[in-house]
Amino acid sequence: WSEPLVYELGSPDNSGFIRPYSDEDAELERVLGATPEEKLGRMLRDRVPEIPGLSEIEVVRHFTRLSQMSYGVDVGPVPLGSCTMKYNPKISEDIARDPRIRYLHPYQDPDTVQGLLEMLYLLERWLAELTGMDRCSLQTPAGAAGELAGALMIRKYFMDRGEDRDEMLIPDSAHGTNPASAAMAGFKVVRIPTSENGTVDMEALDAALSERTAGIMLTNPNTLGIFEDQILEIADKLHSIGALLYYDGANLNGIMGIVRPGDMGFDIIHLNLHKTFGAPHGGGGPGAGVVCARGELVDYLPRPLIAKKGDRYYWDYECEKCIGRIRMFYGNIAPLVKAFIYIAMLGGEGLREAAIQSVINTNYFIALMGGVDGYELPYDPERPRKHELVLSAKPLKQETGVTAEDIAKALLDRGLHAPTIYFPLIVDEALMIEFTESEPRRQIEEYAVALQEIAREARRNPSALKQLPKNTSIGRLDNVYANHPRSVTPTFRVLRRRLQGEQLSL
Amino acid sequence: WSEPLVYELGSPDNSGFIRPYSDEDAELERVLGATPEEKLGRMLRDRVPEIPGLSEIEVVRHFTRLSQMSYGVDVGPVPLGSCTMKYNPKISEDIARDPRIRYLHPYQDPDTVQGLLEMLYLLERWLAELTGMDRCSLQTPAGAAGELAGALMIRKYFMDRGEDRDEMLIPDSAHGTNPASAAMAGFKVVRIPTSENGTVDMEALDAALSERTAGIMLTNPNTLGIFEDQILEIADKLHSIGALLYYDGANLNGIMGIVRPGDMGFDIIHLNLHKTFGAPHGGGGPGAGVVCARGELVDYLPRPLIAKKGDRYYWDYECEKCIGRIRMFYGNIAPLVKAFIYIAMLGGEGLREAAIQSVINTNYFIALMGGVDGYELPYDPERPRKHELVLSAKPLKQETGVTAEDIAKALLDRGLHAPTIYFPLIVDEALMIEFTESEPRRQIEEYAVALQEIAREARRNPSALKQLPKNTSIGRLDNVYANHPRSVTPTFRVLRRRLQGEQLSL
Amino acid sequence: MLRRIGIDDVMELYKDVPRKIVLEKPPGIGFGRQLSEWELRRIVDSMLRKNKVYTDPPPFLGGGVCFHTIPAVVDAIVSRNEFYTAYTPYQPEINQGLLQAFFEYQSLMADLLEMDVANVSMYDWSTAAAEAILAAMRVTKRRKVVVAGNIHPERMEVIKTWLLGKDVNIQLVGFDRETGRVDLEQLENIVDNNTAAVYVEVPNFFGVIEDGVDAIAEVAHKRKALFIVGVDPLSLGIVRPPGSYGADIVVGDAQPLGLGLNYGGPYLGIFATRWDRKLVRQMPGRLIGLTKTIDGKEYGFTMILQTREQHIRREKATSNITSNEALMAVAAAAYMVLLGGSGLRELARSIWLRSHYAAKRLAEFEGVESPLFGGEFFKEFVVKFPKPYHTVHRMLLEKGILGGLPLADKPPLMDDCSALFCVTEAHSMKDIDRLVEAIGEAL
Amino acid sequence: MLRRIGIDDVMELYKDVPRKIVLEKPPGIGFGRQLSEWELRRIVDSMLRKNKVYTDPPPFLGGGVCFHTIPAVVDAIVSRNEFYTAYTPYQPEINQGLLQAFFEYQSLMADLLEMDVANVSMYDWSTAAAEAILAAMRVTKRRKVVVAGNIHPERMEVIKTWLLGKDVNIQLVGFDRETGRVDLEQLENIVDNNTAAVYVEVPNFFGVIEDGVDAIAEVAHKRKALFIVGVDPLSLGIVRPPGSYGADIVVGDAQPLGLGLNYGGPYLGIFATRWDRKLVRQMPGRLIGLTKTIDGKEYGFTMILQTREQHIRREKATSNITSNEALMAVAAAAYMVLLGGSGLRELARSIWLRSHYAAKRLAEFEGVESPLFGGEFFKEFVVKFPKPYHTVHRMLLEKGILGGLPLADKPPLMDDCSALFCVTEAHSMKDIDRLVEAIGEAL
Repeated sequence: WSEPLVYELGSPDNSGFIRPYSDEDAELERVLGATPEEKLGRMLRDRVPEIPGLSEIEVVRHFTRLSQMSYGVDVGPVPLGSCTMKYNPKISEDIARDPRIRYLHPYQDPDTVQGLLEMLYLLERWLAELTGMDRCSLQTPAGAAGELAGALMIRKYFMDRGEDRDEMLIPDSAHGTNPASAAMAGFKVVRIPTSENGTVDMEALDAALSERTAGIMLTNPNTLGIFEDQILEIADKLHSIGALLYYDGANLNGIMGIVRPGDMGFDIIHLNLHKTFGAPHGGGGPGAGVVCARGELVDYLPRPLIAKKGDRYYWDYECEKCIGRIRMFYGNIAPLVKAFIYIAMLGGEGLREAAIQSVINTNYFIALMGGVDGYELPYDPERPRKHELVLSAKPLKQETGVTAEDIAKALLDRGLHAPTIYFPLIVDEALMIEFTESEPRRQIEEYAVALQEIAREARRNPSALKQLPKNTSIGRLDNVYANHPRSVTPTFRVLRRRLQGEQLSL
Repeated sequence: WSEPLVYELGSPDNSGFIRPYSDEDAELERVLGATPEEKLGRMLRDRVPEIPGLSEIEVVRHFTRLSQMSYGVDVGPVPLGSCTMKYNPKISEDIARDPRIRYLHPYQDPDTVQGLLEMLYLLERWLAELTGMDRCSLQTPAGAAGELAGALMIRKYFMDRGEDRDEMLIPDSAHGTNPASAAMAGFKVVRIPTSENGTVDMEALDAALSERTAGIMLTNPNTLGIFEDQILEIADKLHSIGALLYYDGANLNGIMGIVRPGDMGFDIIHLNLHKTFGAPHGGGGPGAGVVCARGELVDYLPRPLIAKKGDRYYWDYECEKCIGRIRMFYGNIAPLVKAFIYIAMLGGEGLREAAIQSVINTNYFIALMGGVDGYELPYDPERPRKHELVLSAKPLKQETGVTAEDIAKALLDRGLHAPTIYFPLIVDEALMIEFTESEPRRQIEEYAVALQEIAREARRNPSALKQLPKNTSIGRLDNVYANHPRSVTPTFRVLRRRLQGEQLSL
Repeated sequence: MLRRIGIDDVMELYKDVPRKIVLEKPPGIGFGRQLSEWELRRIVDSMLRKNKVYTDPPPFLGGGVCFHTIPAVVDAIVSRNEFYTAYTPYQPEINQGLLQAFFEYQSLMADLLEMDVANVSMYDWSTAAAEAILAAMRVTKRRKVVVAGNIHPERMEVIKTWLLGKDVNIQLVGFDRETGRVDLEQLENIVDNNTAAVYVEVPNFFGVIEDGVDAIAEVAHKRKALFIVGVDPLSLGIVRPPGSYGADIVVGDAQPLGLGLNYGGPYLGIFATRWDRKLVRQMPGRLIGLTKTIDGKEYGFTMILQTREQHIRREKATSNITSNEALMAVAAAAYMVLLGGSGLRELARSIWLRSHYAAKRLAEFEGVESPLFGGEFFKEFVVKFPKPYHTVHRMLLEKGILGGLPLADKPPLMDDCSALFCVTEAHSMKDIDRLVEAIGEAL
Repeated sequence: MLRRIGIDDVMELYKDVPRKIVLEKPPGIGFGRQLSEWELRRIVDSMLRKNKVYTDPPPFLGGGVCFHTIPAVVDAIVSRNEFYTAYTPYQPEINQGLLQAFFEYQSLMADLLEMDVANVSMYDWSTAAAEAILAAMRVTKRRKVVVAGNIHPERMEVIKTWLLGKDVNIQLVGFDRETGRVDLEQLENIVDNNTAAVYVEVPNFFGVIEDGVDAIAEVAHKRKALFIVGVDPLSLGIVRPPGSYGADIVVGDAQPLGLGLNYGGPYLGIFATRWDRKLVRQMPGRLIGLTKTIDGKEYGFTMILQTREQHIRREKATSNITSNEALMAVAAAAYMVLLGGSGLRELARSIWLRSHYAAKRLAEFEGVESPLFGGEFFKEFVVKFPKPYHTVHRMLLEKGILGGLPLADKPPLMDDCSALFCVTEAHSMKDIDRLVEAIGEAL
């Protein structure tokens, strides 16, 4: 399996495209008495772009073959922890491609898009109800953008109050986006350690709280899959000193319909519609990151908000205190529509069932892995996990030298996608596994068997494992070469320049 | 690569389907005061069908994996001679899935389907014009059905005239469907040999003509890719004794827009819209076989015919002499729509260009193969071929024992689809190759190189070639086992019965 | 490329075409020039806007084809280009996926019918029925065919067309005007030792389920005639499968299994037989079978029993069929496994309940006979109105409702006050109530 | 499964959730119960019917996003489920196809811009611009930013939001009211040794192509500020690429490259830099690179320079971005290679010709200034009417025409007689003539 680069397949002179009304171009030049070449002057591009052109059949074949060398949940399990790779209903793809959505211009008069606005309005109401928040902004295009929005809201909230709070508390088990987002909003990050039962260390938290504390960013259940059972106490502590709680919604899947972030005491949250609500990940995006708030924080949400007056839906641009816009227009409409469909089809009860099934799947897998040598479940193994679990392969590494990465590659070799590895950072040789409710029992059992067999293989022949994967379209890749200043090659252009003799180093 | 059978994945108790309005069923039973179980009595099925049920994600994964183990023109060249495997435009797939086509009931009032009827009307007019015929019936769902219709038309034509003609002349190079269709219509088949220049042997034709001759079924260019240059003489001979000419349209691709069957003297023709006009083959179907006629034969076409009066389109059921219906309703609408789109996009000039390019591709490949040892071009190698060519691997077989089938398997091993092999029957070790206009030059060259390398490999290690393919999802299959009366297994049900101890032999 | 071929002008490649018939210019077809996709889309859109689509409520129009729902996943699967751009898998090693899908379709269909062998498709129910009769004639070497008079009239026409070239005697059996079922007494009188086959549909054109199938089988088999049964496969979720009452050949259309209406096609002709040497050897169409690799190590799938087929047997083939409706078989397979046996049963129950609800509600109107026939029915049923139906139909259309099929010009009934209604899982009680209300206003 | 876990009741799995916040019943959201696909489709259809789609003629509405045609093949490719159901390819060996497609996007985009490094997407143009400014501040360690006053007003808002948490001084540069171009003199006065970056858009909000880009680059570089340019990538078929006039960072939106309108998203933020250690190391977002297998035998693709990213660097990351618009990058890559360099040029020419034709035709009306600004433009242009535009707009809507974007409430113009029109390859001369005629009637 290998497929040439498009640069090897076509040349800039080729084109597989027929442009519309091409027969009119000559007439237009005549009527205008001018050509762009004449009029653009010094702003005229002097040569055709170096973009190879392919015929339609070549384009189709190229990308069809590339797709066959790719792997998504429609191929097999992708149990990446904290990524919630659930099934993406096909009907959502159909509907999101409806011309009555795709062909709408963002500046169309609201009266001409009432159907879509109604969908977005219902979605916003549903998400608020499901999370116990008052209002949501659909604008944020990804979870991280939601976090940034939330952090900026906290920042502006205290600016407006004249309070100089510049510290954001973040547990050491948190997603990397939390500290990154806090930093982008200008906060100093104060790291809170995890106690040995896998939750926020309350003593450390007490020690960290001060008049500089703006808030805390938490995900609950946390990245160990453990529910922060002292969440109400944490909320009280923060609120009592006037600080706020931000909820990272990446881990909502195991508790939706069972307990609400709003009821836990969170003031601002974001939701990942492409994780929890059935919209696909697209190999990295597009996502949709919806940010919601309670009480006076609503005023700070990015604008516009979807709203309704009488029977009419509209965008509310009112922004006395708001942080402004996080991106242009209203959000990533396609995943928003898919989330609408997902919730519409399941209803509250279906969402709750999905959450419970995802937690059953997690704990069933834990039960299957019980007693499998080489792996351990750190942080209170008796406690049920929620959407995900984190195994440590430290025992196996100590015994055989085989690492979490080697295990990951051995899974790929079996045609199974690896879990998230080396995260959270507080677990050595971490394997962070999330099956979601979609994964059939058979697949979960197969996965447990695979991990067991890999451990057995590691004891028999550890060095062979280091050579995997072999059954994938390509063998294990060289990360040093990939990142070395003198070989790093992010584009064909750089390769071309090197081939032309330039010494390019980064 | 292997994928379990659905029977291994699910059980009849499972279902991935939510039926509509399931909440109403109990109410319906109450209102009706009855259940189907009570009312069906002895016609009640006593147990649930043995159909395994899978969740939606399992269905998607199963068929996605199966698709990845399949090969169509969107994956690479499929140069099956006489199959005209050209590119299928993606826009056709889009449009054919439009609910304004898919959701139409065949018995809807014609006034509510005027748009679709307009399309079909234009298609019919275009096909008639392109072929030089008067009218076409869109009903026939495949080329063979078109042939059957044509043969029955000839039969009925002579029945109505009180002539007892029961012989159909068919060249020995003809597609197998021709004699099969003629036989189904009750004709005796008279085989006409091919002369050494690759066309109908005129002397043999003269000898075969008699008062029992109903007609001749010809494809032109024939299956050697050679144009029957004496076609006008042939037509004269047949017509002069009152017999008819039937044109098998499978090989139209190289001459469309350049010469018309009607002008060659044919009375009835069929067209394969899934070969010549861009509709996909679907792994075997659906096709669309359109049959057209000239002059008084029009009265014999299968009914209804698409027609227009004023601005209104309608189905004309008038059938004084017609053979009746070949199938229910009006034809395979989806491929008909795709053919409409294909012609609409290309226009007459585009079709002609496509024909010319397909012939260039054929002859370019012949030029590339010139002088490649092991293969020869039988029947007047100097003469240009049209849509396809037939190589003989006889020299290679004589030299190395490697057969056309071995060559085919070696091509599969290289990720290339094999040509049609062992057809036409008049060529030993035949490799019948048709690239169509879609195939990029690079692919044609790659194919020639592959054949050359296989010949080289055959000389070096013929027995290794007999073991191919190895790079496919499965190795070479056992045809004897497949067809042996005691092992032949056409369904899982038969396998199940055998596993339960039954001795099933065919 | 021309240089390599050794010519200057492409027309040299056509030098063997008689000059006088070479076209001087390309034919004036299409829209006068090559169109871009956008131009095409706008033209097509302007046409399709003239079509009227009925989804709210869905059509109540019957006639052998009804409005069923199509799971999105079925469409997604048949949109896989490796499937739809493939040819017939003559080379099995490179097309195992397609072959496995076909084998699965054959297997699932066989289990639904409780027959042993099913091919991977005929064009539609009508041509499957015609081919079944032709096969029966080959198997029995007899030239008389007995066909139930209550089958779909278009299928009757198709059978007649396909038998046009054969010396065959087709005899119809009447039906009971009360129940809508085959007249068993008449059948017994017609079937004789020259009879190749008896062909019956379950349900028949009127939606009525023949409950005399055991008796019909006995009559046919007593005379060594074959019993051919046509079925709606979706009905088999609750209705007895033909394999359980002695059918030798089963035909039908799998359109209800996720294929959509498509204004009449493509559909999916079913053809299945018992495990019988002669029947299977005389089967038309393509069969896929399980086999092994030549080294015996792995199982795989390939086309089997090809010696029946036209590309090998030519005029001695069992049929001329080659292109068929294979992709639709993949769709039907996906549909069947999505539902599973239990899902198929529940769905069939739901259709039974809804169609009976509609029939019962319509019977509330004075002068309306609903259903007209007393025989138990599935999905479709005939309603007789106290006035010509076409006026009712037109008033329904004006309200955006596509009503039943007028039977004024449809054999075997030819009654201008009657219509054939179809109610499926797509119809909510509210939809049915809307129909009933609208009919009430039209009466 | 519960037995294996060792529990009787699933709620035991939630025993660590404080009792008092566990919901007693599922939230009352959705439509009250699980819906079948068919029920959902009918509900959705009833909503979407309220949307008004303009295709005949296509919208003339501008504002940074215009109606472009989408080749069907692009949709077919992004509908491949191996692509769209994949996660970020953290495991390269099992996702080489996706990674190669991303690498190709980066390469093609780099060649279109004539920049060396492009990442595999930001959310959209606006956030790319904000992140470019943040990157420039990190690279230069300066806290003043100079932004052209004629950029898209929503992008201006986004930039301000993203800089909210930073101690930064944003200064706007005015524009020439005649040409619509940046006031170079004013720019020269504002840019100083504290300036991190100068941000300019080509074409700007008015569709006008800045032709002073060389001078702007000089001004910026003289003060060691970075020159950030925002572009419409489709314009680069004929307009000079920013790599040719000294841009350090280029941002933009690839929406015109086959992505469709989608009521505002998803689009595809472009982010590219020169080959410069600091610039690349400060780049936000994901980068794919070419590498080899560990045995050195084969080339492959993998994520590179991940140490910039949040999942490794946490609060020290160059950005918090993780999910992006990757699938859209595949679409844009397919679009670019379908057209090829020559196709892109022809398409850009066609858009230039059509938009100029529309501007010229509108100028025929007395009192209409079309285009309002004298600077050469691409695709979009401002038209000033002799009366408030909103009345014209409403009359156009009544005729089924979606006219230009009213600029009454849009900085930087805030003129109630002006509107921003957009004309693309989708508009035939007849479409434009229809617009002109309708406007004539409205004046």
